[in-house]
Amino acid sequence: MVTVKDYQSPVTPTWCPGCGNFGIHQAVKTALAELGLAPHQVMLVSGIGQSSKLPDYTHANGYMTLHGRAIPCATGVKLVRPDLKVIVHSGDGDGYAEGMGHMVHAARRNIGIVHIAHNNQIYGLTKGQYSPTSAQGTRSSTSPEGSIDRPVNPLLIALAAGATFVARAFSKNSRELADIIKAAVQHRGYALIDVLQPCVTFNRVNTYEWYSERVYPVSQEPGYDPSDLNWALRAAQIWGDRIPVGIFYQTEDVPAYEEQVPALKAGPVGLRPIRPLPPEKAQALKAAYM
Amino acid sequence: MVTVKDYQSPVTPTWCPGCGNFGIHQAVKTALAELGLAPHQVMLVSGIGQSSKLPDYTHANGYMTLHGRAIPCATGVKLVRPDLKVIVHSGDGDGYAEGMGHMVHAARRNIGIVHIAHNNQIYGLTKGQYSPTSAQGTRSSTSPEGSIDRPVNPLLIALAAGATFVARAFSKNSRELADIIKAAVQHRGYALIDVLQPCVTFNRVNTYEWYSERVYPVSQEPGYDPSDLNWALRAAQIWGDRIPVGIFYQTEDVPAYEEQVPALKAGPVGLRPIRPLPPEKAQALKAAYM
Amino acid sequence: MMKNDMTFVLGGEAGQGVESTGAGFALALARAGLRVFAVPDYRSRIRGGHNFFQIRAGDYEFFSHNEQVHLAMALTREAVDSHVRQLVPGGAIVYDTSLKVDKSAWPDGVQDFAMPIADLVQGAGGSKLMMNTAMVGIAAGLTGLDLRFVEGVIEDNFGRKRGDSMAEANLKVAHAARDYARAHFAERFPFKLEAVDAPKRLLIGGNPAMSLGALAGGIQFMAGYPMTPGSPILEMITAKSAEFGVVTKHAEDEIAAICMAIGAGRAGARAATATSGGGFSLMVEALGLAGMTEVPVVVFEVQRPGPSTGLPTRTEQSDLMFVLHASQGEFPRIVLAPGTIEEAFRDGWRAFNLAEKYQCPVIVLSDHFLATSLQTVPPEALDFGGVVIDRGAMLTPEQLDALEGEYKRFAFTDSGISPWAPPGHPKGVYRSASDEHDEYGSIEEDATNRRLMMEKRMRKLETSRADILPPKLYGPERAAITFVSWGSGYYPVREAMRILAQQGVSSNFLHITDVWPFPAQAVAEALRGAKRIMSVESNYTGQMAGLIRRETGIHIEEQILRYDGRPISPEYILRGLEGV
Amino acid sequence: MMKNDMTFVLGGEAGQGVESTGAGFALALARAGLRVFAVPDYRSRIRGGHNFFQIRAGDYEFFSHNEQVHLAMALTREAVDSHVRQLVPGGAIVYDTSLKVDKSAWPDGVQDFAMPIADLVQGAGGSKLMMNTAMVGIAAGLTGLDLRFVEGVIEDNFGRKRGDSMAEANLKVAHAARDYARAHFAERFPFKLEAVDAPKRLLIGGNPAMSLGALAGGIQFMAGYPMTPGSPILEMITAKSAEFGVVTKHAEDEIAAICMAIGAGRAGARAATATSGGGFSLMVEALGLAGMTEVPVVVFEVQRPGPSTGLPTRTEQSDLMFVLHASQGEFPRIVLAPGTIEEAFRDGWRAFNLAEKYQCPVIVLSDHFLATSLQTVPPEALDFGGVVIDRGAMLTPEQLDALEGEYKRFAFTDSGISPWAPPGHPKGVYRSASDEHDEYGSIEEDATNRRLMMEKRMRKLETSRADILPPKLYGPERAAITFVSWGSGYYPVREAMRILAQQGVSSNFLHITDVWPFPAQAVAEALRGAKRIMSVESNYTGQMAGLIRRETGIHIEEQILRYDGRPISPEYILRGLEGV
Ligand SMILES: Cc1ncc(C[n+]2csc(CCOP(=O)(O)OP(=O)(O)O)c2C)c(N)n1
Ligand SMILES: Cc1ncc(C[n+]2csc(CCOP(=O)(O)OP(=O)(O)O)c2C)c(N)n1
Ligand code: SF4
Ligand code: SF4
Ligand SMILES: [Mg+2]
Ligand SMILES: [Mg+2]
Repeated sequence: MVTVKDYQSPVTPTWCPGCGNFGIHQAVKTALAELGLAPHQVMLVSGIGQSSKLPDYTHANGYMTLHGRAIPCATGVKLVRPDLKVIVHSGDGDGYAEGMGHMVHAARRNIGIVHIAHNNQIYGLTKGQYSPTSAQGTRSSTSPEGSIDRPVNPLLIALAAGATFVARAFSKNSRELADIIKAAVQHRGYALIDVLQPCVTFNRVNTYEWYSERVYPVSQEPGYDPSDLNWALRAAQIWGDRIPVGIFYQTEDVPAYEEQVPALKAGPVGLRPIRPLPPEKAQALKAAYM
Repeated sequence: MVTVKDYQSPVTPTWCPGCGNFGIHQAVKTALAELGLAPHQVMLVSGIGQSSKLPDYTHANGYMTLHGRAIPCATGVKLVRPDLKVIVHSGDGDGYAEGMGHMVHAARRNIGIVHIAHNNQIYGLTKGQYSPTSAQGTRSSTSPEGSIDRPVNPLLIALAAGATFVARAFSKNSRELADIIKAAVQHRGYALIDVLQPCVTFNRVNTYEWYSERVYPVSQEPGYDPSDLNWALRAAQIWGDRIPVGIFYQTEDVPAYEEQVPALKAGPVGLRPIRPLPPEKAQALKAAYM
Repeated sequence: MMKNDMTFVLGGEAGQGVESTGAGFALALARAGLRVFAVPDYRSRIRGGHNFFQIRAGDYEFFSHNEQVHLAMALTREAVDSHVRQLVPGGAIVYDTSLKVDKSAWPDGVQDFAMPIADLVQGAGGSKLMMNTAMVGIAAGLTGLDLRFVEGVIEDNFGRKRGDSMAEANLKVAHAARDYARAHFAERFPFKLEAVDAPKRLLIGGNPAMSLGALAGGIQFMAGYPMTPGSPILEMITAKSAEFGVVTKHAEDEIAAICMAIGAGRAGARAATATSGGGFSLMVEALGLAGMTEVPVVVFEVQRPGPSTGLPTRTEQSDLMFVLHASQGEFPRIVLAPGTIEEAFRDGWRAFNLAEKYQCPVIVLSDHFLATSLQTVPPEALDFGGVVIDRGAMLTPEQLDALEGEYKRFAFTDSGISPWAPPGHPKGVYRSASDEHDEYGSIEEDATNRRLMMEKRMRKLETSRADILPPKLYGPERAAITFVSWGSGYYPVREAMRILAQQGVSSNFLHITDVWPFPAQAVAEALRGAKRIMSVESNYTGQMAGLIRRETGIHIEEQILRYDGRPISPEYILRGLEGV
Repeated sequence: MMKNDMTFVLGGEAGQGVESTGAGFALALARAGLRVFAVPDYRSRIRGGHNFFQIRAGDYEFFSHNEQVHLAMALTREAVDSHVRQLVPGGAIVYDTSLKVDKSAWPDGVQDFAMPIADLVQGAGGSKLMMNTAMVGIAAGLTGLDLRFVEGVIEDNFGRKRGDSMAEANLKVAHAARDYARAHFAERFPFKLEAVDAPKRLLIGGNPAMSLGALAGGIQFMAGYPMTPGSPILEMITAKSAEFGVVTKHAEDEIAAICMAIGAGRAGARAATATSGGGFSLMVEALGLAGMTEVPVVVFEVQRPGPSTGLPTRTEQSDLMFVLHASQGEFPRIVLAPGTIEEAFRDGWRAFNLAEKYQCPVIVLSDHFLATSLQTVPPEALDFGGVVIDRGAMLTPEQLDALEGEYKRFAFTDSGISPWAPPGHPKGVYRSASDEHDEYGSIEEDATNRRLMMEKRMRKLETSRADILPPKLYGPERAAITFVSWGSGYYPVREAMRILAQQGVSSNFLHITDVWPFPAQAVAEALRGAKRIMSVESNYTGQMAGLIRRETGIHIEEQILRYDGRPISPEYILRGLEGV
């Protein structure tokens, strides 16, 4: 039986004490263990940022790639090894600034990866610049008089892009988050989980308290129906004094990208043994040029 | 008085006879002339593709930049010269594949540029690969067994990203398109116009006939209310046997990015004369390090 | 009369089928047993403008196209004007009598073969689009080539694709045109072709040869984003995707394309991407990711003239220094620059072996000229039999079973190569980071670890020298002139040597194909004692000459450079020899 | 007793204020009239780990940090362990008595200055965060430095920012700590500091100096994306944005950042971006856009160790060859590599002149060491008075009024420079394309036009040589050893020379700052006749040495290279001299 301890890495996290990333880390390990997945069946792919150090602290296949590029790297993994569970960890700068285009395309493809966005509404690793999810007016070293850009709504974008699983969670509620992660890992296709993650060092506005006062289950919204895109599009717009968390939208009716790739019909191409071509095949290839 | 002829460039378009780009070209020139804008007050910025050759065929400030990068280039123009009317021309590959991230960020910023997407649902210049807007199942050299990716819905994405002006038009209806362009140029902030543009050479599905049979004014939709985001989010999902065209959403309540930049309060920085700093200023700068 | 030694050019607008018809004719000539070297020349537009396709055919060994045209077939007025100037004395220009042509500037000795081609086509029941088929019929008629070779190609092309009626109509047009030309002009045309009995040859270009090489090398994944002239590689492999078990992906951009390939490589698959310089520019950051995390990945970079968008459909070799130094910091990479069809095929599969053996990015640097020129080669040029699969230090499940302790993905070794585990084995679980890391793959900032890791990685470059092919010396050991070139410079240089030899001038040629790690010693030895060294490159700054100087100290002062986007011809080299 | 010649190190965890306190203390020393060279050393994490800040102070001319520490102040056990080893005999380590320290491996002659620091802080009514203030007080107490310099800095920092109570508390802590140290340990501590009467100096690093240079140069636009160590430039200019009329934009990524800057440049503004190597990798494609469309743009590239993410908070000079060749194809670019504060300031404004004069991208290549080290310089080092604004061939409205015929934006000229019109004038309307284009800016594929355009553009590089500063030779004309280095190599080399001179060894130093177009002739002349050439670089492959060989033929075989992410110290050079 797989346990959380199996995911224990020898490396001690360098996150600040109290950082919201700890809750996410715990939830991921819990979810995977509870799903009975062993570390070698999982690949964690991340970008660069505080959030993206998570694979270093986890005993599992892990790939810490480039700022903003976790999704395409993960897509490559999934397309040759669809047998692996592939989970992306990104930050809000990483995933929603540098990586925004990739997210939209991953969503419309419905590629089978779970995208966990550690959304602390700030650039943590580079010391506190405002991020795409920072509220308008945020003061930071790159916006000393307050940011002008209106924040991006990642849930709304994901829905508009065709994502088939869209959720929000709060890192402090690690148990709920674990459950959402479990649902996402079992989901068919791309799943976005936007996680509200306090950065205790650089974000003095969106604190544990700030979030705690506001979050409530999205299922409490009148007419809760995560199978209804239009319902979800409306629910995703709620943000302010009250912030709904939970699964906003989910459909299993859309096949995952990797299910539809002709070359994958015979199984993961990454497991195909590589041998020189048989002479008939070679001859057939040449014949087209004679 | 400015006339369409003022926008006449000595260069003959290299587009295929019958290409939908001609209709867009005509509409742009008509709109600008009717707005009384002279060529030197306008900057056309494009990426790379068939669509992006438009500035070459137009007598106006024109900058044909890189595939997918028209929006950030145009943003740079606008941020130093907000007095210029800045119009982006992009293709569906250019704008919605390579350039998707920039579009989302331009929309949330509400930067004052008009983004005209020549959406022929195909890669024209590179000879017919499927594009982000190609219907699922499109056969092309990069999808010989039919594309798997579900098409992106640019209107929905733009709305989700916070665009304050979202429209669709059909290149054949050049007059309607010109009117929409006029509205967009006068709009405060980012305006997306997705133009259905037949590619007579590589897209044998989405032809003039195909579009003509389907398009109808979005204003005919029940409850038409372009000031209502949720209405627009629903209308933007209509696509198939019937394709609405017109202005889906518009609000003038959001200030344009450039209106809010502190350094622009004193006028376009690009027009500020450049001179060595007066000694007091230099001294003040140094003082911080003593 | 001259037999089996001539050059055709077929010119017209984009959209008139110049390239496909030209390629078909070239194949007909190849099937007639002739050697062929064919060069397409087209603009970055879909309709209109002026395109042409040039075919050199002969029954003797030659190496490239040349500048002398014997028969020009013009579909437009512009084609007449531009090609009539290239004609040799006695050469002829064919065009429809309806074209209003100004002959005042025509060179002496050029024959005017205006014919009622449109009428012929119509008379044979063909459509306007079959003007080019008529041209091929006329070429057969004038040169005496047996029409059955042309017929065979028409049947292959149309018979299969568009139903018999198209094939039939084209065949009729070809016949009518052949007959007319034979009847009215053939006698006056001094250049003749005759089928020869020769071993069967392939007619192929560098892009397909490289693609076949990649398939032969067992490629499992390719992602790309369309960009001329690199995308045909993606398209060709995509066409074989299901049959050969290769997942291919038209990605949203080049960054995604290479990242997907690197992800696939990280997952243990043979993965590649294909692009041109502009796309490669976007891949630069991820190249370093592969270098740092020691993930094998192959990048096929087919050069075109820059800077920036440049001339999308033309040729240049100006990305050499760029690919050698692309990405921040220092890491081992291998750069191969095949110059021939044989080499393109070979590097197509070899690149994967090298990438996996040395766990680093391998760039195969081709160019538009090599990629798109069609030429006849013996079937053995695509040496499928010689393909070797070497996955380097990839751990087998058995080896992983036997592993004790935590797996050190980045173990320090003398060779610099650390055994690597594909994911999926409980004992081969590891993390890797684009940050500097320790032997396990964890982020580590320690100075000593950093030094050792840098040295470990860079050692791989030295180790890889064992697999680097030295440059090849063609021609005599000693010669009056020693050419130095790389990649596709091969063709015109070899052809120039052949002409020089006929003129009694001895020359030899050092052809560099494996570019990095640079075979400095071999180059220095080969050039030592050369009388007069002359480098030949398709770029402005003489990049290979610079590299040679940096790596060997040898300063090549005489350089023949071309940077107008057109392939170097043998004549260009000969003029250059006089010029410099 | 030794006076006014010592090095401090303050070590602790990230989050303990090591860097800000260190910088404050350095400023106090500078205000005491001492010369200072201070180097921060920190990890890529926000809390925990081990950071330190090293300050060398003296009343004589020296050029860099060094490896000998006289007073180590340790906030953590790890800091004790790592810094105690650096101490000179007689040197002391200060730490809180509560830390459990293992002294078994301490070098001989080191003094143990454990003190009840936490208690002192508490006793003075301070908070835990003021341990570092206490350290500074202790340093003053031990060295005899007048506390008023420390007080001044505390008042400046806290008085303004956080209200008087913070300042008051810190002052109390500093006093208490100073008193305690003076009473109990000062007598035993042989290294003393005394304020000297010296002209006022600035304490500044390369990043701020360069930012001030850019402001002095009239920068109108900067876009960037955060990346250590380049982003402080964006942040500093953003802080002055409204006051100086500079629009700044934190963009969505580096591609957008440089494209915005190029767009602004196209619109006639002085525009720049700032980044490090990883961000620069993403800017490569757009660099070619600026090159092809002749748009002035300045890129501040502050290097850090690669490959890939590498060591984000450390130093290296390994992007030289990369920035020289980045982007497909060939186009003129200018690369400046300032090595000193003076040069950083100067290149901060000069880059804009060069970009506009030659209408091409200008890259200013700095590195973490130069960017973040703080040093004292005379106020004239930031030579605002010497700033010249030269916008090159930018057409005035009057010139545009007088223009006849259609404006040729890319007119062929002897210099390669074509007059350019900012948008907004009816006669200056033009289009420009990243494709090859004609004199008007329209897409054009013609071979002759292409050749002429390539030559026109590349001529600008030759023309620009007039503005390229030759390398500077420091030291005697002839010497036993000739050092060659570039950029921030300046500091340790100058310092090594000083030490060598004391040892009676003569050396001189060729410092290359303007890197491209390469001042080949000047370098060759300077090195001709050198007895023993020794290059010094912070990279693995000896990139500058390779460039010198390529451009001059001079082969520098002796190279001192460092690639562990730490700045080269004078001692490292001296060891290298023996080692090689
Ligand atoms: C291409 C590139 N640009 C910039 C950086 C520098 N960088 C590292 S992390 C980071 C942003 C961190 O913010 P976020 O993604 O929100 O992650 P967090 O640290 O907040 O978890 C940046 C800009 C980089 N490593 N690579
Ligand atoms: C970075 C980069 N990648 C690829 C290309 C090649 N390219 C030129 S146009 C084009 C796509 C054209 O499609 P689209 O944007 O839809 O424009 P269209 O031609 O259909 O108007 C591509 C991929 C390029 N020029 N630059
Ligand atoms: S800086 Fe913020 S995000 Fe980073 S580790 Fe600390 S608390 Fe977490
Ligand atoms: S290929 Fe298509 S998009 Fe391009 S010019 Fe022709 S019709 Fe227009
Ligand atoms: Mg963040
Ligand atoms: Mg298109």
